[in-house]
Amino acid sequence: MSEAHPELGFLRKYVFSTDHKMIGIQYGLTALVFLFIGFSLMMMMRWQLAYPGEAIPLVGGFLKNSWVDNGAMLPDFYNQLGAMHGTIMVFMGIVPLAVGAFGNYIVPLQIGAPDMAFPRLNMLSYQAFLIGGVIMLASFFMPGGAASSGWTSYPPLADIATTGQTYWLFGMIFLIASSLLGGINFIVTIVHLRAEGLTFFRLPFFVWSQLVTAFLLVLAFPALQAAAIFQLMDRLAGTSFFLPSGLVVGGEQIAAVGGGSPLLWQHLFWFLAHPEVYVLILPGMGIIAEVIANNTRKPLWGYRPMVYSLLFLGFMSFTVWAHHMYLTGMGTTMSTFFQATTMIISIPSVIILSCLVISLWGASIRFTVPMLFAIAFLPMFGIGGLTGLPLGLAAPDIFLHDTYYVIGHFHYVVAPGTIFAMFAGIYHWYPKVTGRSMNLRLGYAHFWLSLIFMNGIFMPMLFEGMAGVSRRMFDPTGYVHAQAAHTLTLVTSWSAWGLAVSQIPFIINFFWSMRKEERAEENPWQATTLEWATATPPPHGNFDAPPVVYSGPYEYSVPGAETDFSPQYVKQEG
Amino acid sequence: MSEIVIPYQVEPHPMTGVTSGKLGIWVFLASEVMLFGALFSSYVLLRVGTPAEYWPSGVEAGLNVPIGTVNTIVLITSSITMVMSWASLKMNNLRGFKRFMGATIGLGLAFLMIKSFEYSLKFSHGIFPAVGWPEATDPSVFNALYFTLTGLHALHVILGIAVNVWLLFWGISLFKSQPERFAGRVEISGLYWHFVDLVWIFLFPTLYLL
Amino acid sequence: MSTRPILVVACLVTLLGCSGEPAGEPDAQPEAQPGQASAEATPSPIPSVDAGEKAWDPALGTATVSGSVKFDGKPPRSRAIDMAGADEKCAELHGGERIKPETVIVNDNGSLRNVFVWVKSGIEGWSFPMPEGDALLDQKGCMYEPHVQGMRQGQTLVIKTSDPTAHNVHGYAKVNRPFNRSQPPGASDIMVKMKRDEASPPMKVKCDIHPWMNSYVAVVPHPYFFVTGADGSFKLENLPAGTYTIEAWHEKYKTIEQTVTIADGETQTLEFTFPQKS
Amino acid sequence: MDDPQYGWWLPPNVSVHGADIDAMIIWIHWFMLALFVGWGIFIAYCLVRFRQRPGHEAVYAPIEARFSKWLEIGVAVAETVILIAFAMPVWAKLKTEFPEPKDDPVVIRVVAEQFKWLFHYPGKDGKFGRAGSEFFSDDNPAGLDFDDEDGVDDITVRGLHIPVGRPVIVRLLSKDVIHSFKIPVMRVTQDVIPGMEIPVWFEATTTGRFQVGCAQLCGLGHYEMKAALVIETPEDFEKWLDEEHKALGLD
Repeated sequence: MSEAHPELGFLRKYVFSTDHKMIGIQYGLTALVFLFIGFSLMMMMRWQLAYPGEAIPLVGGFLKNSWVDNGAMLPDFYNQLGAMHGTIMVFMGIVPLAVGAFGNYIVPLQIGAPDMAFPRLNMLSYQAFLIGGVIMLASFFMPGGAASSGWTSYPPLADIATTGQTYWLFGMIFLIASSLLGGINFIVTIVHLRAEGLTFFRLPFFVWSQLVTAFLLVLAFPALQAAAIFQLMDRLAGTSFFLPSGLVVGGEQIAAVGGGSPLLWQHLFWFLAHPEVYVLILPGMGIIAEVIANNTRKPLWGYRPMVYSLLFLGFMSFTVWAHHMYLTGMGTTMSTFFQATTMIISIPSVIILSCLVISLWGASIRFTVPMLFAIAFLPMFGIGGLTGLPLGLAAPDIFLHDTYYVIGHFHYVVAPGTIFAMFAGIYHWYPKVTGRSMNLRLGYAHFWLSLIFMNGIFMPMLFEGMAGVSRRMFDPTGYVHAQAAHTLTLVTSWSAWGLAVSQIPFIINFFWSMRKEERAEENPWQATTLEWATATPPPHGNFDAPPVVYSGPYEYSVPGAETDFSPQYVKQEG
Repeated sequence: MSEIVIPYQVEPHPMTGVTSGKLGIWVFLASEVMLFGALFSSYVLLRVGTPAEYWPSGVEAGLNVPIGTVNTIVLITSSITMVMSWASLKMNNLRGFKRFMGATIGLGLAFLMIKSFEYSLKFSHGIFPAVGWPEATDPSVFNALYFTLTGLHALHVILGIAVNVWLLFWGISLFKSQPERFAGRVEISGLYWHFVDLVWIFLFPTLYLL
Repeated sequence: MSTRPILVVACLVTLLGCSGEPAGEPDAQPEAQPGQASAEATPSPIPSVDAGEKAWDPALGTATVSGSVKFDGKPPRSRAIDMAGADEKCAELHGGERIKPETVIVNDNGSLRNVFVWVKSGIEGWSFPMPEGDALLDQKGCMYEPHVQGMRQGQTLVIKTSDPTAHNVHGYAKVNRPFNRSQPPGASDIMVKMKRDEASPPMKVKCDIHPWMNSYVAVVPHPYFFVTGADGSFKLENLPAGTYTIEAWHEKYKTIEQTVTIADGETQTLEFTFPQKS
Repeated sequence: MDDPQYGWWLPPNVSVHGADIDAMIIWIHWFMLALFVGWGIFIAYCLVRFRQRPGHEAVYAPIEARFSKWLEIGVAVAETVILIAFAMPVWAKLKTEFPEPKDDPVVIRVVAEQFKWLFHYPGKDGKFGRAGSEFFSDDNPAGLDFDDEDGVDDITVRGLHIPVGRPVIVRLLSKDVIHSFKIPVMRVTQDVIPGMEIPVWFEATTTGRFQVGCAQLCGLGHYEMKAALVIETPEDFEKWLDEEHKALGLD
């Protein structure tokens, strides 16, 4: 392994690389760009919501004639933006960033592996992801426009929607394939390629979270695959899996056999989409755990309980899907079951969160930029989790269902939750990837602005939801109660644009630090995990000699040790 | 492929007792189980949701049980030949491997041929995915399910055949250098093939007999 | 990085959208041009003349087919539209009055309104001069005006809204390109160029927001069509001598055809009766 | 017809069962607030007391496990209580205990279509006329069979009129796609699934003019899918029925 590596050509090195680090970087940059796109779509929607029917500034004039009227948004375009914002953020932004980028780059390093178990499969899954993403974006410029039936694509609406929906389905199939391949790769890698001495209970929590995530991907996505196949058949072959008999659209009986069930889609979709929620959050939790352990300079409190909760969480997430469907005419028994499972699944999340919180006790906290994001994650994710409580219960859901409260809830989980975790991860591992450390001041600016605006966006949404304002409305002001809450909408919109501005320091920091002269030290955070055991940036093949692990992942401030951190890969005498 | 060596590609992992490839295919099959599981549960959900008299049995819907049975036998036989080809490879009998692998591919193609014949038969009777069961006033989605499920299964068969063909004509070059590794690949393809076979063994009664 | 070029492009286009029209036919989406409803108003030169077509000579048009459309039977029940419950803005435009759907209107003289009578065959091979101006479809008081109309192939259909509420015009064209576009109050007119003839059945236009709003537009390759009005009569003038199939179409009833042969200068009378006795 | 006050919190509640739901929402939020504040204080305290500074060192294993156990158990218990004591009864009441004929409920058939609501009252004879998807047409949005005598006096309007103090049962149907029948002030939301008829019931406590809305994305006109909700005294309601009856050309 240690013999010299011949220089690879540009294509092999950057485009068709099989090196997990390069693939991780590809995933990362692609995902960041997609995140930015998804965010831009949302900023346009926020304009329409804040100032209904007024011409969109800056971009309005450039938009396609079928999207806008004199620069003012048209309802159909709004629905396209809504559907695509959700799809892009979930399937093309956060998952590739959390799993594809961080997973690919960090996991093999943290387990002391030369690469992923199946490097070429790895490359393939990135390419599938890229193709899927491009199809999704391309659908905007098809005659019928992009998918406009929400990211949940409920039939019959999605069945009778314009061609964009077909592209959405094809895109999804690619993204699903990508996730499946990735998941398989991660499972095998983590199970097989752990360094000598790295037992499961010496794995960093981040690796654990990736393992569980991988299982969720592999086992949950097929359900959506099946659903997508059915919907494609409905749209292309004229079947009616999701179409009951006797549908009348636009005053005409639609030409379909009928006999299908619209609810079938919802069951299949949510069977995927609820585990998907945990796919979104678990890697984030993993990163947060790493950062907190490292910056509190002490072991995570309750590492084992956290791992067990993680496994339990993963398992339970397959049993709660129908709590998205309380109001589809569900009976008492069913709803009771799913309310119970929903309450149960909240326990492990509480355990993990409180373990992270309690880890602060007795620590010596370094307020580094990643740590700031990690600390902010705790209460933000806390809000996200807590607001899930009333939604998880059927009765309050009667009022809150499909209001902005729901949007506030899950955005608190993924935006100030996962996205903050992602930022923490970027700041934390940037020195590992580039060999440079990011600028502090810009980092602080980025953090504080983001924190303020994130809450500025999503806190008002919770109140709007309380006021009963429904989501996915092109122009809610037709409703009296929505007019009363319009001020909140304005706050949200302006905060959203503010959030965009507050990313500028990050972007500058990200690219400018890369060009910096002076290199960061090999182990700038004085961390204990394996990724810091090798050169920076790690060579092809990662480790010159396969590392050996002697201790648990977070051996900080070990009594009697001369430094306050005892790396896994260093043998402690005695 | 770069020259870095990734462990457990040939030798089994002490803990799991299998090579990475085999573990991978097992995980993949697990997700395939979830896929077909989802499809079968959809079948159940749709059937339960439809009044019994509107849901034809396979025969009523004009499915030809004898042909289906023949196909089942063909596929099961192909599974056997698959095992044989792998076994003979293990016994360093390359000719045997080629013969049996060829047979497997042949049987796979035969299966597809019979299936396409069955399809054409239905098309000629004007039965398409989008057509409900004519006897029912409120048609069911039986035909749609039949075509979708069997079609998807056929896709899996095609994929399996493709892999086997590759192994037989191109992959075999690996045999000289690393016989063990090649045998491993054949075994993996075999596992997949048996799964596809198994799926059909569930599909056949569900669609034709129930 | 390898991916950056693609992504930069993707991100740019998504941000700005493409200022031009998407690939495919330029009229894929109905144009909405601010304040130039009569962009097509100038009499356009004779459109796509096939090799076989000879220019029309007005001197030939001397014959006339006229007549009336009777209604025989009991008019189907229908309920007046309660706009107030759905959209106050609509109702106010009618002073709270409820109006009946315009589907079947039987005139006092027992004739049927909104029947589209046209020469279905017998007039091929001519290329007729285009009329001046566009065909107009107005949205007034959450109803379409007119309910049934004919227009010439190649003419532009201009859809305007005079209502203080949002509409969404959905053209269920089967031969031409279907279109679907929202029209908030005060939005610019929607213009759709009708390239192909689509007269039997005519194109249906519906408002997706107000389900009761519907209208029919027949696109005819020649000027010989007529929509029956308050007296149920029709008149197809300036026909050359010949044998023609005259079709009378109504949105609810089975279409009726009659053949007629006329010589120069003569006038023939036809009578159609809905619903057709079978 | 006093115009109710809307704000940044729950809109006024005009239904009998709404009080339970509101109470639940409020209580859960107090519970959430308590947890959140507790956590917040703990975090803040840690951040100050355990900040890195000269002469301060982290402790390898500061506290033993017991502390958090109580927290989790507490949360679990609280959730169970909420679930069993509040959530289930309310839900069961709404989904199973439908008004019986003796409660003299107003029964209304609601047809949802892109993008308006249509309300179908049985009329004076109290019998719904035959109706079905095969009858839907532009001039017959309710899908009435006009040959059925029971249907002659059926009232089909696009605004919802209901009397105070009488239970109302709405039977929800959809012509085309999934809609969601939402009346915020009535604390009612119910998805309308094509191919199913889903009944919901509620009872108004005060008169007033409100709005019915759609809460499930149903296409580009989704935001316009509104209907007027008029809650009247029983007398006014009867008067309204008579007017509609006359409007049909019946005595």
